Amino acid sequence: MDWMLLGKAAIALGGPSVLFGALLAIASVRFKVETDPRVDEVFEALLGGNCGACGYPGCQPAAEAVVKGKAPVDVCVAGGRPVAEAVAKIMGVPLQVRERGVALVHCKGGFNESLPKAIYEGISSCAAADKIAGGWKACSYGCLGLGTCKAACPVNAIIIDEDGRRWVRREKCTGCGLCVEVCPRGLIEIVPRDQEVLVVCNNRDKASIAREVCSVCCIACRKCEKACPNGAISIHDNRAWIDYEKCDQCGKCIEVCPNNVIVRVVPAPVRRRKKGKVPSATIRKVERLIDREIP
Amino acid sequence: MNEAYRYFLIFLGALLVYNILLIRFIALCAFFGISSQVETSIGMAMSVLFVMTMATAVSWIAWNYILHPLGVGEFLYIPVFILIIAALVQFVEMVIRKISPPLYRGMGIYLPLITTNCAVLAAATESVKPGFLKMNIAYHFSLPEALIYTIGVALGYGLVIIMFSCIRERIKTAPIPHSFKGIPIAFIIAALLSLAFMGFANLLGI
Amino acid sequence: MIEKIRKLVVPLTIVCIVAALGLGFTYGVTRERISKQEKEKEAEACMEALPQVKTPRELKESKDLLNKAKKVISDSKVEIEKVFTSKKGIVFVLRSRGYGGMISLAIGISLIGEITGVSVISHNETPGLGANLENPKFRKQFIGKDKRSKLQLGKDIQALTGATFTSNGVVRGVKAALKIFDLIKGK
Amino acid sequence: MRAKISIFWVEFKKGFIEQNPLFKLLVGLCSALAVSTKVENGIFMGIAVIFVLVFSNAIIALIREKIPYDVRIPIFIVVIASFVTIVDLTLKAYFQPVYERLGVWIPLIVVNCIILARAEGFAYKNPVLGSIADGFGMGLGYTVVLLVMGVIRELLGTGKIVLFEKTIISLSHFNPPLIFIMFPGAFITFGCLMALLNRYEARKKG
Repeated sequence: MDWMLLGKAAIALGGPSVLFGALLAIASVRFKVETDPRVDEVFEALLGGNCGACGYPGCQPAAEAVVKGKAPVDVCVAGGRPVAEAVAKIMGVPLQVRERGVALVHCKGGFNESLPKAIYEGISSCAAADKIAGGWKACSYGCLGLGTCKAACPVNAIIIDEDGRRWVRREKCTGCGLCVEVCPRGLIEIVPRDQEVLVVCNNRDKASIAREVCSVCCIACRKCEKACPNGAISIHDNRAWIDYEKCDQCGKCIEVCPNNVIVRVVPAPVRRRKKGKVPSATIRKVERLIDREIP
Repeated sequence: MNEAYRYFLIFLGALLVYNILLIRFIALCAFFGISSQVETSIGMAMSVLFVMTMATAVSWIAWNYILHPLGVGEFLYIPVFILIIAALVQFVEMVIRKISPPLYRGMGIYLPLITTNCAVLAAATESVKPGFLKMNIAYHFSLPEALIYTIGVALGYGLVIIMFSCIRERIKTAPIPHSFKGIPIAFIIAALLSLAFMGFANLLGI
Repeated sequence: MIEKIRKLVVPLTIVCIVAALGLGFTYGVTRERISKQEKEKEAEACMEALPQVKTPRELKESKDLLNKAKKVISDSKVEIEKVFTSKKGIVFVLRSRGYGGMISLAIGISLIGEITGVSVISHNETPGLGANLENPKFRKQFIGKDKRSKLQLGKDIQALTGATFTSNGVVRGVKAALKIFDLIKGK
Repeated sequence: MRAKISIFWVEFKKGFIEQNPLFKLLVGLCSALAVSTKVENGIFMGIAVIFVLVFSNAIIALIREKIPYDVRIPIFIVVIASFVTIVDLTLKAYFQPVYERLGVWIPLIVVNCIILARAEGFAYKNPVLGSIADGFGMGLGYTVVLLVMGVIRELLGTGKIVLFEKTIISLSHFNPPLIFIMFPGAFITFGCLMALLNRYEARKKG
């Protein structure tokens, strides 16, 4: 055995290690940045995908914001309740589940209801389609149905069916609002989760124009406004608006609406699968369209 | 050979002909994660340039004044260099965090990623053990040559990652087969870019 | 401060020293085998290049000739490493630039200045293309060539398919060996 | 005992399937793309990576309570580098031809992101047995991908598969597209494999 070699090896690796160890030690004292140890703990608890759905540039800034008290403990949208519980435990505060809203697309018109004015064959992006001559739809307010919101959704809560209509799976939607930002027509709104009666049209043209381009649009007829016992509905910009604070969801407006623009959205009943029985593709498809409208 | 011309050849070879990402396949790990946005790519490219230059300088000194004279370079170069890189990266992170928070926000968050960036170790090793990367440069680098070489490598890394992220940002709206969306199409782009970079082979006889 | 330094430095240094000792030990165990293997490989290649030589003992490394050779070599893409002499001829061990890096070659030249063989010690060429230089068919083309041969790719020498850089590298090495032989043979 | 075995199995399976380092975590790409030109390379590289992963995970899990937080990365990386050097020297001494082909990728196992990521993310927080299982599963997941890519690339690129100097499969009347064994081929193969996996998973989900 070559003892000299071993000694030299120990010096060659040990020397730098002493040097750099000391360097790091000095740096960790001299350049210490006061950080709350909870930041790291919270960071560990978050989902760690850096998805940005919470509105912070990444999980680390979000964790810092939570510890500083700037963000609530349920900041992690994608992580949902389990993560919120873990964060609340670290922060030592009781978890108050802030009821998150749910996304709503303010347009009901699919291919069958809303008239096209041109055939669009460009890239599959609403923003691009919107830029070309104001979109392919005759209605200049309606949904273009190319699925930019669907692509933006981190939890796959948005579905576009064969008729070009949009559905939001309410049980999946976390109300993060990423879809709101990407919609070039500003059709998506985060509404309170317990709000069931909703206006699903954003057309602000006069009735005469609106009626020509779409069979399911708001024509500002004011019937709902009159029918509402609480004065929760108002008409401006040629469409109906519901004040969610005042609305008691009685559904009288739904009955009078001539174009079925006001609808009640209810969660579909949860079906229980029998063990060992895998539903066929078609059945599963139906199941996915969880939110149905009751006109 | 003219001194300046030799420097130029070393630089060009590192930058294009033996591009560290597309021809040598080094440092791909963080590449696909980072390159989805132009902004992060620029941050990463800058941090790589900074860390790589520093790591090479220190490794060069360690090799020529410690490892080689002691005759233990043959089996200790990996631990020593990687120790140097890891410690340096951590040190720089601490210092930047304290001294300049804006710089830290722009660059600091990429620093931990760089410890495991193969490019830094590879460039540091190449500059003292020629032939490590099969760079066709058959002599020992002097310190300025090592630095020029490293800067070339780092700029080559930056060039590709920024170019690549621009392409990826544009391709986000393109109609791509569903299965290929996201990372798989990025690999296909990388293949095409790699083909293009193969065209630099034997440029100026490097 | 001192406490902190002690707390960080001691574990790091202990780990490093243990690692260094372990590696030193492994190196001590493997070193001889590595150098033996390298020598064997080189000797085998040299014997293949100069088939008249039957045992490695007949080959003698000549530092003197190596220094002379280094002086006369003019091609920057070729680097001469060793020169072996024997009663039957000379073997040059040199590295020439290929596509994937330096190709390490052993080139045997008989006393009358004819190539007796070219063998590859190590290379890093593309598998399936440049790596075909391991194929004896390609290398046998050089046997019998001397300084008068032009060694043009495509005419005298059939290049490897799809691997012009590699073929060029080998040809360049052979040319350099012939040139060195020519310049130093008188001395 | 049974509990221990089941922990072992869970950690093992996780690395192998659910969190396959290459396809799911996108780490360790560099070496996987570079050495998968031959099936044989894949086997040796896989063994080397498994060896380093298992032993470094075990050692780190063993001493994890003694490692101060501030120098954990340098310590991890020195431990890893030591095992890598052991592999490096052993291959050099006993498997010379393989060593030459794998070349730079053996030393670069040090910076293979899989290993440091597992050391920091798993072994630093978990006991020895689980860490070994984790290392083994991750390493095996890596190896399997390497082998699959090796088979595709070698078969398509050279028209035959040669394993330990024996031709296993040979496609006659087949003019192999060389691109598969060159650099872009690696990207293309990997991108397509990933797309296939995406498609399979999308199908499974319905």
